[in-house]
Amino acid sequence: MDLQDTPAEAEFRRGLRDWLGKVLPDVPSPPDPLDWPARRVHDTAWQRRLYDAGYAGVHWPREAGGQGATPAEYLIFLEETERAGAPYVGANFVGLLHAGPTIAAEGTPEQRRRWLPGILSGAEVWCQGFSEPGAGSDLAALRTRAVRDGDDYVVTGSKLWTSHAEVADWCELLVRTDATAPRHRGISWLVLPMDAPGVTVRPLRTLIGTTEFAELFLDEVRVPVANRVGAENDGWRVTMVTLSFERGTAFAGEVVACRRALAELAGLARRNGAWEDSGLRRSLGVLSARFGALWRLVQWNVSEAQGGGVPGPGASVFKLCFSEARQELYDLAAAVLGSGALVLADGADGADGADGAGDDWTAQRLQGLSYTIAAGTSQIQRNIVAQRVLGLPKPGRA
Amino acid sequence: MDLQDTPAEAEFRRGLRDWLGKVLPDVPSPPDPLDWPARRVHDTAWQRRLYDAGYAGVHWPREAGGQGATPAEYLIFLEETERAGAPYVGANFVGLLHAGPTIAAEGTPEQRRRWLPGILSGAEVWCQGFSEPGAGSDLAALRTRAVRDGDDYVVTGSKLWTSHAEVADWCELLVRTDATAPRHRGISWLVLPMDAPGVTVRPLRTLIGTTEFAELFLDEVRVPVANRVGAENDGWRVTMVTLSFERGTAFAGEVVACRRALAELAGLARRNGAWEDSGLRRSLGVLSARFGALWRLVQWNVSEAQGGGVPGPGASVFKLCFSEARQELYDLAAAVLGSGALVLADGADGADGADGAGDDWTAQRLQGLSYTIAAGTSQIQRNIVAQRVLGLPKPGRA
Amino acid sequence: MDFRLTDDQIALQTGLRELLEGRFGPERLRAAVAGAGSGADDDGLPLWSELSDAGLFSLRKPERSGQREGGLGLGLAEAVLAFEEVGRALVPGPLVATELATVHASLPPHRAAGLCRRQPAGRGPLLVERLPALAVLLLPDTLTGEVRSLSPSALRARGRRGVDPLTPLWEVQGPVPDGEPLPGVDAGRLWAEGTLLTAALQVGLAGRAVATAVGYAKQREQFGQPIGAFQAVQHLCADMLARTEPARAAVRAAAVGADAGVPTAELSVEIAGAKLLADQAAVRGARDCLQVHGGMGFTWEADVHLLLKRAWVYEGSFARTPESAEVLAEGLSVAGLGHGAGHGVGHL
Amino acid sequence: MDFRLTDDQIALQTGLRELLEGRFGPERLRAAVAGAGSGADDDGLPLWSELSDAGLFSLRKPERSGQREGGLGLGLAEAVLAFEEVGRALVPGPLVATELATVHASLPPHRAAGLCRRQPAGRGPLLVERLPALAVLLLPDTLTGEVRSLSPSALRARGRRGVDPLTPLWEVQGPVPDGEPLPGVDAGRLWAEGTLLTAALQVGLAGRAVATAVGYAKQREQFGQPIGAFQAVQHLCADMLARTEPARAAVRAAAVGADAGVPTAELSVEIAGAKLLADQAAVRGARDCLQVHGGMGFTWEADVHLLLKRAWVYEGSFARTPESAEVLAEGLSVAGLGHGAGHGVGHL
Repeated sequence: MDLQDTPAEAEFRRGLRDWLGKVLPDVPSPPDPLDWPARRVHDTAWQRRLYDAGYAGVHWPREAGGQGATPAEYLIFLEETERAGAPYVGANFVGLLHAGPTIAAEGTPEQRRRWLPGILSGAEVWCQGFSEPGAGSDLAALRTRAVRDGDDYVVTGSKLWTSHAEVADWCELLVRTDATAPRHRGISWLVLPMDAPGVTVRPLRTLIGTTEFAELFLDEVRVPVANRVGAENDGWRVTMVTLSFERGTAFAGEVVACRRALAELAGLARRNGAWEDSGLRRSLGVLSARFGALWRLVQWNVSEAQGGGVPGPGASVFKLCFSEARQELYDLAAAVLGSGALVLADGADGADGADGAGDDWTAQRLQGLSYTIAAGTSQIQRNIVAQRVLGLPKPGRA
Repeated sequence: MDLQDTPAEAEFRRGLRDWLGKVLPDVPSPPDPLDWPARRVHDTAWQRRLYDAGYAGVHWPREAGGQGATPAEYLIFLEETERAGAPYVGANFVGLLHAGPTIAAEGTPEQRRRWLPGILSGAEVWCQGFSEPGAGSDLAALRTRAVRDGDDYVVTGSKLWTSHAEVADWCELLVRTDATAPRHRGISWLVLPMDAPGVTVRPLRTLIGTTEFAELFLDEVRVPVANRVGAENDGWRVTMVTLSFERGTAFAGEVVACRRALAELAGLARRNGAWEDSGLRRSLGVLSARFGALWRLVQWNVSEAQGGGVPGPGASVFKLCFSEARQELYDLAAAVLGSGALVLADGADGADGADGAGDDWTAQRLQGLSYTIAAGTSQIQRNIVAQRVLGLPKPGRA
Repeated sequence: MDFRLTDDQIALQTGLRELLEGRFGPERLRAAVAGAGSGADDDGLPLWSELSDAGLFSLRKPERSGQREGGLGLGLAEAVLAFEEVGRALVPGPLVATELATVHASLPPHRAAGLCRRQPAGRGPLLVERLPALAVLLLPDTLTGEVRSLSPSALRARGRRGVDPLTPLWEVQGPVPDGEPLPGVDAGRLWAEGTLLTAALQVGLAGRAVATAVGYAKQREQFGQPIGAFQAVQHLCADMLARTEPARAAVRAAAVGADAGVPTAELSVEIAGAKLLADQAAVRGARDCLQVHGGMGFTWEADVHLLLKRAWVYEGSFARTPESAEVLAEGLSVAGLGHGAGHGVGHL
Repeated sequence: MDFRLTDDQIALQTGLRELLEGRFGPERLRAAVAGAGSGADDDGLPLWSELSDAGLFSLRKPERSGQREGGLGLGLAEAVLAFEEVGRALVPGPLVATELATVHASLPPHRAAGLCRRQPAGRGPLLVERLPALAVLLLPDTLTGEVRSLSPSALRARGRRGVDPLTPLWEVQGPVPDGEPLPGVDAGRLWAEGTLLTAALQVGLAGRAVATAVGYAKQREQFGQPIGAFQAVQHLCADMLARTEPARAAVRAAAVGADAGVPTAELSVEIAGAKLLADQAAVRGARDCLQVHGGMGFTWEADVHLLLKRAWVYEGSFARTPESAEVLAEGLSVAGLGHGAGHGVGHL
């Protein structure tokens, strides 16, 4: 057990820190969250800077155009960029963390040449078309239909929770290509050009009041068969393969962000007197223990992944704990803020100067409600832990 | 909505209080909990006093020898006896609260004449033979077999969690009389004489270290067919009928006891300084709110039962909340006691004089662990609330 | 003792529920949300005249035959039943302050009132709901026991974006003027009644959260069966109910006790318990309702978020959890508790 | 960074686990419980010589070739792995104090030591585990930083019935004599190490609770299927694991940090977090394990109660939750936390 950087890791960290220190002062402040074109420009410009500096696709294999870094180095990348306050991956999320790795692993050489460079350089933006109104936790229930017609699939259906759809060039799309096969066996993985006729994007307003996601309506959209990654009806496996790319790093940056937020909250509590409430103060302490342990769990999972093994106690244990801790953090923030928890920050940039409102704790609290739902509800995570990690039997037919 | 006594209720309360004030000073202190014969004597002597004073079977119908009191009056009985520190129903529990009401409702005139007077006067003690090693939450899985042979059943099997078995005269016994029928339809309800040949009682030691319960082994025990209450194979319904006799009063006295314990704990915390810890102090306050509300829930359930309706939000909601609140009460006691929570009181009577040990909070904490398990686990209670109260569908065959 | 509703109480409850289902159903609710923040409706008070005419605010006012200002002469028991219903319907507005001002400060029909208590530094901004729409502002001082009334125009305040779209908030800036004394009104009593009525709103809201979650769980299918058939969802719903019903019993019992003249010390403990439990039932219930809805609960259209946001608002209105817990703790050490069944059980 | 165990660490872990499975399996455990309280074994220390010979107490002692008193020269990282195993095996005895006395006070092999810190009034009686069996008692004073040693016979104490049958307790009566100074030993460091080793015991115990619950849930059938097929039971077990593994990571990381010379302020925060999480994982895990066992868990024979009772004992040993939470809260306001990723993440 060793938690210190190896010489190579220390070198990587030093280089990255130096570079961040140099470039971050020049990075423009983030645009209005409702201005989608501006957000695309901002996010892809940052990706371009990473690309030019040799930090694009840190964790991608070299043969896919990435840096071939170890999981531990990628963790250092996530940690240092978050600590330094570098822009979030934003509009490049799906391309860099999901669609790209999938194409790198399962695509043909031609598909890799066509799509990977655009993702790495920030030239092209991707979105994800997986969930459907009737297929949430039960993704394999998806019904968007793709019917072969010559060299094309004709795709009809609708998708939900498609982030950055308004400004995406491409969509990684799961479709049903065989309606008669068992649920998991009739699915294919396609690359949908977002400008194809028949694609309609409708912004989806969340409880935060903003439109971070969209609905996608597909009405007889023609997608070339050449855009299928992996074999026909093998899309479920293709999707699952991609998840292994995370190698224990999912939400790692967010743990760093939560620890910073917790320290800020403690400062706020000291200033406004809430610190005198021993119950509240100790709750902050307990949460500090939990986020500290979650960071250690990340390091453990990453170490196991680096060694080629199963990632430590597993991504599901981590996701379960992290989601709840993050929600509690912002519930605790509400207790510290008192009546300030009932208002949102005034400015569009989330800053109105007053202590405890400038960082918009309330908006973060609302945002946090999605953590026990998105990317597998906590109920689903517990099923996975119980059945796959602990080996308990699947529910039967009693 | 009226929470005040009616004139009749007030009169009943006054009479009961006066009587308790007169007789309680003469009641001997409770015997060593391990001395079973002494416990039987103590408990049945108290029942005899109630009987002589006209308080035996307060809630039983008059035609069964009871007092025919309303549920509200029975609630007053439970409240006042608990407040006054009267002896617990103890060894008379099964007879008075379960077997007796069953016989009163489902027995023949002869069966009622044979068994009810002995229960009311304290002359005879009953125990319950329902649960089995393989039939706990799933009681209908019971396998103790009764085979008809002339005018007898020949009974073989084993039972668990039989309280007061060491000193009981009779046992209300559930047996399987038809192994081929659907689970719930092959069960019969028998009265087993505990002195019958083939009955073996083995004390069962609990985690408290005492033997409050026993295992019952039945080896070809002959039970007269005349001892069957209700029709053959109709025992499941007979058992369920009895539960309706509670009419919202189950655990009512225990809520009163918990409120007293909580007040004592607050006093203890004030004396030992734990009160200065605002988190602990407020937790005591929150628990006070919960027990207060539970008492109101009892009143609600009893009122609905009295009106002939379904008992309020239901016994399962109450049981769920009460079990958890009682466990939290004694966990909180441990926090107040500090290292005192790691020792048990010295004397057999649970008193060693020192503050915070004399009442044996630790033993009560251990005892409380059974509350989310016995009489239907909290998991089963939630199933019942979800399916029977809220109408959610039974789990299917996905 | 008979804790069941009387026939009159049932009639009041069902009458109001039917009125609200007709006048403030899902579409009207959505329209109100859509209008909020646009400026159009910020000063308006949805449903105010109907509720005023239906007697919601004057339930507890003494009857005065033939006069328009007369009330129904009912008690807090009836008031909490009515407030459960408006809470369930998610009716917005300064409902509680308006009721208090109608009963204690002769607020005329169809008008709205606000309430504002100075709070210790560091407990966040001093916020008033729908300030421009108010006819009067009540200022209870629970230390001196005095209540004062103030014209809202005398306050300097700026509009804030409230977390609940139907609860627009104004932040008071600078000192609060003294206002005029309201003789004969006790600040402690006013605060206690407001706390209890807010608890009733929460209980109604918590009940709606249970019903909404259960309704969705019966209809939404995943993995080939309604999600309500999964034990995890069943247990979430069961726990929601198991928090709501004790809170409901506590709220109603406190109201009955108040009407029966239970002593102030005992009553304030009962009301603190009712509010604390109602807040927990509503906030956690709304959270769990959202969880049962999964992704759908995270959408603006699904209304589920309105439950949670409103529950947060009520949680922050009148006595909050830490304050209530202290009152309850203090109540545990009232003289006489050491022996006997103790406080609260006694009032029978 | 490589947080995985080294081959040597794996060998240490599996070796000790196998030793304990052989020497302190279910039957030996039950025999020890049966013997306890009978007077026969109260002064005895089950397995003490074997554990001493296996090097449990001298793991961290410097090597001294050819001498009987030499240790293995390993670090806290190895010690916490070993203590996870003895915690898992439910080995009784003053394990932590004996380790500390072996490392810091030259306690000879096969002997046992106790530890006793004066506590504030009102926190309950001053208890010492297995007092008559101890060779020495360490008295750390975390205010002055001084550690003193005392002969157990100098204490006036009376036996108490401990809640854990395998942790017999003596209550100190009257003042604690001063004892002899132990030069060169820092009380804060001793307390921190003891806290961390106790946390390791809890993590081992929590892991056993998960395994025991899962094992029972796979085998026990009700309603026609193993109870482990019910989502309610599955989720109980999943949450048990989800509390245990972060605690395990925290304990091991703190030990690694201590070996790597992390500064005291940072280390004490890490250790406080490790103990707090390990206590929660063990106590709640043992509770949930009992719940999974249903009625069987309530029997003396089922051993499940031993997990819970021991978890309570460890929870009360060295830093308790309120103390740890305060240390953690204080750590949140250490200078430099306002900007950057903050404390603890930094030590990479």
